[in-house]
Amino acid sequence: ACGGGEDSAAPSASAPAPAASSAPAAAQGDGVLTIGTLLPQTGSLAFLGPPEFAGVKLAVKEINDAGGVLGKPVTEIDTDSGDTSTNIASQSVDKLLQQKADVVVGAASSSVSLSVIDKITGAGVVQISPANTSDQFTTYDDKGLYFRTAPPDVLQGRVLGDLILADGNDTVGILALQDAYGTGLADNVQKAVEGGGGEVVEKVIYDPKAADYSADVAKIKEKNPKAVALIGFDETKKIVPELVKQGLTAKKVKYYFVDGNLSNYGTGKDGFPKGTLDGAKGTQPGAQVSDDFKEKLKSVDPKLKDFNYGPESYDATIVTALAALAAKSDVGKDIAAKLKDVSSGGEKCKDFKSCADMLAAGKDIDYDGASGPIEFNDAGDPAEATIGVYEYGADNNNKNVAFNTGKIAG
Amino acid sequence: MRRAVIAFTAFMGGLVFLLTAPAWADGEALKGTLQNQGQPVNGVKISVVAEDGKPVDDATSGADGKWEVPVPKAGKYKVTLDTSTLPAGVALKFQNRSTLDVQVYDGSVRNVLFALVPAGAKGGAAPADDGGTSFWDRVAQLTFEGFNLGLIIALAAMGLSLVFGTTGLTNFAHGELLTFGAMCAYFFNVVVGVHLVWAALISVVIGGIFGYGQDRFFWGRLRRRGSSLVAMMIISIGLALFLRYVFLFFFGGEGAPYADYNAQPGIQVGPISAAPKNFVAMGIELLVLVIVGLALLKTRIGKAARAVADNPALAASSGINVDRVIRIIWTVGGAIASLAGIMLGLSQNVSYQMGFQILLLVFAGVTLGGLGTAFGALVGSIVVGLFIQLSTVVVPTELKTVGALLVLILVMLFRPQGILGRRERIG
Amino acid sequence: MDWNAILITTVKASIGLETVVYALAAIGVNIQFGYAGLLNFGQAAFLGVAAYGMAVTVATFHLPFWLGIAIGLAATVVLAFLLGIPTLRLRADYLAIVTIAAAEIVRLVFRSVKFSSVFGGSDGRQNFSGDFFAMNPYSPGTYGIGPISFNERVTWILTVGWVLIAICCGLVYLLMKSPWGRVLKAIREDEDAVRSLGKNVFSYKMQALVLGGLVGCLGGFLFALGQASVQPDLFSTEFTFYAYTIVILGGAARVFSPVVGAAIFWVLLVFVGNTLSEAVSAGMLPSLFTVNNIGAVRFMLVGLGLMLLLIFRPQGIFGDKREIALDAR
Amino acid sequence: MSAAEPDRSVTPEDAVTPDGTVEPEPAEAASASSDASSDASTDTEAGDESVSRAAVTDRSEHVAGAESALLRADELYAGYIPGVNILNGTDLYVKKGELIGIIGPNGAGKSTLLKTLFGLVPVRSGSVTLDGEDITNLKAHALVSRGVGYVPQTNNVFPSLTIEENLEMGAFQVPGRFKERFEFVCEIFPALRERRKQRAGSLSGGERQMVAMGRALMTEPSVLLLDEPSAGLSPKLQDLVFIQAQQINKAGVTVIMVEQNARRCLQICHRGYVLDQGRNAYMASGRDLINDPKVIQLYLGTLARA
Amino acid sequence: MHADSTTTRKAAALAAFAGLDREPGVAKPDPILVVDNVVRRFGGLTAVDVAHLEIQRGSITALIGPNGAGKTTFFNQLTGFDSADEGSWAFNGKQLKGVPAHRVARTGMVRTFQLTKALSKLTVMENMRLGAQNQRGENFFRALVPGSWRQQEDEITERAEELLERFKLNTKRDDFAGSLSGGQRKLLEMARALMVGPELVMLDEPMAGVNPALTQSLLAHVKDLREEGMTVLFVEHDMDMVRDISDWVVVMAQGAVIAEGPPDTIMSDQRVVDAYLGAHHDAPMSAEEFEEQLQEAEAELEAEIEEKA
Ligand SMILES: Nc1ncnc2c1ncn2[C@@H]1O[C@H](COP(=O)(O)OP(=O)(O)OP(=O)(O)O)[C@@H](O)[C@H]1O
Ligand SMILES: Nc1ncnc2c1ncn2[C@@H]1O[C@H](COP(=O)(O)OP(=O)(O)OP(=O)(O)O)[C@@H](O)[C@H]1O
Ligand SMILES: [Mg+2]
Ligand SMILES: [Mg+2]
Repeated sequence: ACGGGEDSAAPSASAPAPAASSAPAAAQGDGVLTIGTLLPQTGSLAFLGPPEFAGVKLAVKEINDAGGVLGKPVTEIDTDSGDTSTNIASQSVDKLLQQKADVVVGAASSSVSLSVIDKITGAGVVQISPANTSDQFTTYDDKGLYFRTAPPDVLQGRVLGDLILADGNDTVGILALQDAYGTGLADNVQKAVEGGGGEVVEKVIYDPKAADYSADVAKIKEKNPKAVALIGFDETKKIVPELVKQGLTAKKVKYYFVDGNLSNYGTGKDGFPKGTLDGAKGTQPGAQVSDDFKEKLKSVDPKLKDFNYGPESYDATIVTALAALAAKSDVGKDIAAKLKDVSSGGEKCKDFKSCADMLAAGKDIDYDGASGPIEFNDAGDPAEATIGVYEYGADNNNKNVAFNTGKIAG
Repeated sequence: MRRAVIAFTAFMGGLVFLLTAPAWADGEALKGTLQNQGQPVNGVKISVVAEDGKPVDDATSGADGKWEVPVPKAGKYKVTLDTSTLPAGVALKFQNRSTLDVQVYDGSVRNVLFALVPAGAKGGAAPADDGGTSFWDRVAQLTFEGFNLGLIIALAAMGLSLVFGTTGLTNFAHGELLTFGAMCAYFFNVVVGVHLVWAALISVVIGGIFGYGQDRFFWGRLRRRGSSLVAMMIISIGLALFLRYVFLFFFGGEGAPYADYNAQPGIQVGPISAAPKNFVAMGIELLVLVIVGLALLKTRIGKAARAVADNPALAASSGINVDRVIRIIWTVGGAIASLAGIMLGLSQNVSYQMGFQILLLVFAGVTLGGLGTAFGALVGSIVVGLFIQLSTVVVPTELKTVGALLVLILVMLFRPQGILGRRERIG
Repeated sequence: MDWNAILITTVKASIGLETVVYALAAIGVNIQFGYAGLLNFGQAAFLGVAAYGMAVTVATFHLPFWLGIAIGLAATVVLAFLLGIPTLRLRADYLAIVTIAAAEIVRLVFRSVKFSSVFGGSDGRQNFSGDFFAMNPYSPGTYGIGPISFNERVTWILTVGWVLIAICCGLVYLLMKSPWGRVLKAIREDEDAVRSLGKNVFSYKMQALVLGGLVGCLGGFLFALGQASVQPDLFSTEFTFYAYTIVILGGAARVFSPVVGAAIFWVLLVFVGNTLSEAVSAGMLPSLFTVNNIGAVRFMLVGLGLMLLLIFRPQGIFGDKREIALDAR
Repeated sequence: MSAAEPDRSVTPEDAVTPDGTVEPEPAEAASASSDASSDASTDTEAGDESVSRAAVTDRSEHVAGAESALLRADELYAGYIPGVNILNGTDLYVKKGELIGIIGPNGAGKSTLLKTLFGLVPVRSGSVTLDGEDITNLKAHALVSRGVGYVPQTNNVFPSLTIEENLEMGAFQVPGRFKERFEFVCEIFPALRERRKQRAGSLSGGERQMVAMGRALMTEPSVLLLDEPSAGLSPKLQDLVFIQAQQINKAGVTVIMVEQNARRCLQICHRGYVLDQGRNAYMASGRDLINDPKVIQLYLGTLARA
Repeated sequence: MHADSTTTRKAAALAAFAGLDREPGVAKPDPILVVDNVVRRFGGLTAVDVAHLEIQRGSITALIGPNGAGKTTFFNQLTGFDSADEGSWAFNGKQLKGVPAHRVARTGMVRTFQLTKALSKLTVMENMRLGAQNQRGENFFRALVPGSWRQQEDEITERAEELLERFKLNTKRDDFAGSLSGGQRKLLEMARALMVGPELVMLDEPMAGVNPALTQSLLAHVKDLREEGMTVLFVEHDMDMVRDISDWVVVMAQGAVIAEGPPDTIMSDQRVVDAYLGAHHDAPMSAEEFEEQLQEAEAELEAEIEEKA
């Protein structure tokens, strides 16, 4: 009697779910925690895939090294989420459900997640995304099964806006990617800037598939802002040269980056010329990714260059495994019910082994992960997050300069 | 130069502030730094009032321009700058904003900015003397960008229309030919390490060979087996899929620039700013387009190509080696596509979807100009390029492609045969 | 290697939601292109306006579901007229480009921030499928034969889908056997000849465009309802390309070709994808292949598969070789 | 009332041609020509026999005559659709300097025969030799360089090229001689010179035919294959075409000509072939064929004979 | 009875033309088609410039003229396939300028194309059936109810079969029209136009490329059409045919009508001979005559060549 249509408040008498209740495939409670990934191997976000897969892989490895969950090793099934234009996410989910996944880690794109959330949660499976930032999910009727480790844009937008003001920029131009992530973050930045006395003189939303960005930049240039916030992903590599070309160099205006494009561009062969980003700043949710953690990720995937959403994926995996341990069950609903418990209010612990040991000892734990404090609220969103502030040097690489942890609500 | 100094000091100020006050989380507060043209402004009074009207505290900016007011808890506060305390010659930039409603969040310090300007320079958003550009400057820039983009599209379109013209094949894999060229150049430039100019030359040759090979070992065989054009069109979709993902496999999902000329600083030419590489690229593009167009119109092999396009069997009957002509066209088409890809990569980075993403515009260009005309692709593509860029004057830039496509549809309404196309005779 | 899972997912894919949606879209394309020769490369837009018409009515304006369906249908017809009136006089290849352009315009407008209060931007719209599933006659549980079974929601949508496909196929069969269909096929061959015989070519083309659009639009409804969500990028040009591929795979101008083509297409995609991913996780492939690039390999193989199918059976599954011989150049 | 009803009763108008001779009933003509090659036919009509007899004798005659031929085709089988042959063992030879006419009902395979000779339709069995050299299935352009020219029946111009360019394509392999040959062709068809810059696609049917003919005359071929060169031309120009064909032939060019203007064709040709259902039905000198009552009845009709 | 009506029709047609002026644009007693000042220019070229022309109802009228005279273009204007720059024309009193092609056909004026337009991937039979008018099954909704159009379809098929037999295409009945030979396409083109059941049928070089024996039997059929009350206007370069069946001949040159008249008078008109007929104008040549002419021409040419050399 669950997963039935829209009568959403699925009687969450989370008693051991009858085996064939919802999806036939998810014959749950088989004692093996099966983690499915639904992450981009192809499509427009394909470049985000490698660190995410690596994060999950690393987590699974650590979990299994520490003895697995419920006495059995955790299994991982990897599938491709593509992007919405290829429609293959849904088939991937079918496969995951068929193979009795209890948890689906993914998708990276909010749109893809929206297109499969019903299917996943309808089957009583936990969906936990490392990268969704759209505010749709906060209110979505997900039967309590949807979670995410990436904080919604609110906090980052606030911090970035504040940072821009603190640097004394009274006029700001925003170039934002046309999707939930870009526009959401842009709105929050704008709110913060304008609330604090600055002015957003131009907000340009660009099509990520556009043939070129000169018109977008020209529009910014016309308004001559003191700072430009670049909110997007890989296209940033095309936009920065366009800014430089039209004379909006880092010397003249201040660039601000966000987590989607805060990478080390370098001055090497496919980097920018020296000094291109000198003095630019950026924000990124998550505690500082330690070199140690980066090394660990690299041990899983030696080719890794960027680490965006790697820690979030790692944490998503670890925290669900912990929830399964706490629930002593690998059934989706049971895991979902414990996710809030293990992430907040209790004794802090930072890795799977120690957390598992504490759980075994009957303690209440509060997992703080690689990406930050990890604390879920009732909607399944992070209630708290750390935002790091970074600054670029003449070598076009960024260094952390500060951290700011804050509650998201408010 | 003066501007640079100002910007630099502003930036230094920010840096100092960041370094001296690293901890936001110490307790809720409101703070800010008052600066006028990069110089700190001191002695200005700022008062904070809680939401319920209860005054919280006042502060006066110090010698470094800083002020800070701790607040008891998170919530909304009214922050007011007492304009009477501003030194002579300094005024608020946004004069109606001497009082701000500011939200302070749990455990964080909130920055508040009162923008100051020398008195007299009243607060427009973009004072023209401040280096901002005028509307017409932007139009000029956009026109330039229209030609810039249009020429790249035209180059791609030329390759497509050559092949379409001679074989009737609507090649959906043409975008991948572009990507191929761009990636080749990337390989030689970045991986092998030769200068981009040489890498480009090599890649154009390889692109030609690739085109030749495609016809020799693939399309030519299909043609000889009598595959229909529709089947070949769908096969080209399959091929596009295949190639695109081969690129993804080897290149990865991220875009990457060439080692040379990336982020080349622009120079100002009249109202437009452009990187020197743009001018060189446009020159090369135009040259190639005109040469190929004229070759098609004037040379023997060009005429033969058009003859094959019209009627392959009759061409063969006239003593034209049809297969050879088609192969030449494929070779030239491949080489031009390669060049187009490199030019696209030069201005837009190399990525596995680059060709695919521009394909629609290429088709639009070819069609707009009129199918099967020598210079149609050129004219059509430039129109497409211009409209993409110039339409942003009226529509949001996210919809710039919509603007260009609408124009395409409108032109088709009034000239169904395309701009340079000719109507066919009935009966 | 979990062959069991691979086979089951593959079989399920052959009758699953995507197959249904693509089959309906392809039936529409078959009417327009296969029979009437209209190169409508904007089929995705027809599905898009239908899906959005319904979703926006219900989710944005909180109006009843059936009104949403009606608006979706109306939107499809309006689009067909908007597209058709100016473009049906164009030569086939021009029509193709104009329709692609129109479809992109539709998608970009759905996607735009400017209109996001109505269409929801890149996230699209959700929360509109409640009424549809409230009509579900199946009580909760699973339905099917052995492992090939679906939950009641999926069963419901698939039932509706396959009934619609059956109706559409029947419709196409009847129409194409009739003189009406004959006129259509004749228009495909030479409009001027048909005109000289006193048939209103424009009207027939328009009928074909509208009919094909309406059939496709049913696919749009099902897509939206099945996913309980609409997003603009679902309706991108690739979708139309795939619909064409499906039609040609099955054989143009054959009643069942879109259905069989759609099944083949998805079976290929799912089988290849799942086999590869199993092979990688079982460590059966060289280390060159990793989880990060295996998705690319899948599409490579699918592309290759499509090419091979058409190289060795250019007339499609049901096509007639004699017809193909006629249009070879 | 169906439109075809009067067909059933033979009206006086129908049966009597202007000169008073009685023409064959259409139905009979139909059965005769369509049965001509169906060996399994139970119909023992005279036409049938005579045709098959002719075919048999033709073969030996062919072998004898083809001995010293410039171009010869032996027992050609060819067709478009797999499994359906259009040519069913056609024989043909032409000696150097000969002018050959091929006539026959519509759909007999005349055009197919020319296309097969010229390498545009693949030969399924049989052989084609030119000057003793086997050219079976050689590509068309290779034949052009061996001195063979061809004017197709339909689609015989390049519509998007101008007239001048069309003719230039005719001289593709000898670009140097373009000017001189262009003058020569314009001499014959002055209309072409006036319109040299007009695109062939906008030309009238007859003008196209001139371009097509002109294109083939741009090279000086040693063998010329003409498929209905006079169709669609005004009487004046038809005369010109026939005269021209003969002129060319006199100048030493071997000509094979397919014509529905059968009488005129047979009048000028040395030998004529009658093709029916992809086989040789008759082969004789032009004069003999014109006067053969069977040929008249089945193929030539009496209309043009006043 | 039948024979009677035959003679009356033919006689009626001849009688109607008797005593008419031989002037271009002469008024006919009972015109079915009246054309005024139709002009069509392509760039600098005036392809059609017809001041006045009337076509007599129930007659067979031939339109002849040199290549490029504008005959096909004229047909295109009249039938709505191309828009005339100027002029007006009325069919059965109904003005047709600007009327789209399909409507023109429905009013009963049907044309064929000189460059044939076979519907390649339809069978010959389907091509024929398409010609029939007022088919119930061509309406979208009725098409869905086979019962509503089956019977009519059978009638149409029967009619088509008769015509195919006439045109010697019955063996090709179920083949794709695209596989027909050049001449067969001409035949199909004409047969299909007759399926429309027009009042005025306009044939553009119907017999070019058709076997002479078949031509002859088809001419008989065309005459039958006249007997049924149909009006025929045809373009043809085959003078034997023109002489044989036409009641009246209209001559075009350089876009304009330069002469009209009964076949025998027209063919001896000097202007017509000069512009169009050339050598063998008055009577069909005998073989000997032809030979002679050839030799003459040859001698002339040779002389010319020598002169040049
Ligand atoms: N679309 C066009 N553009 C330019 N010229 C044209 C066009 N259509 C026809 N013409 C010219 O107009 C003239 C008349 O052509 P039309 O086809 O009517 O001649 P016709 O009398 O039918 O000749 P034929 O007997 O050869 O068929 C020709 O010289 C032709 O070249
Ligand atoms: N492209 C084709 N595909 C299939 N069949 C064809 C094709 N072309 C011709 N045929 C068939 O081959 C037969 C012979 O055609 P061909 O063109 O050789 O006849 P023909 O003798 O030249 O007739 P005509 O005098 O009418 O030109 C015809 O029955 C026709 O149906
Ligand atoms: Mg022929
Ligand atoms: Mg004509």
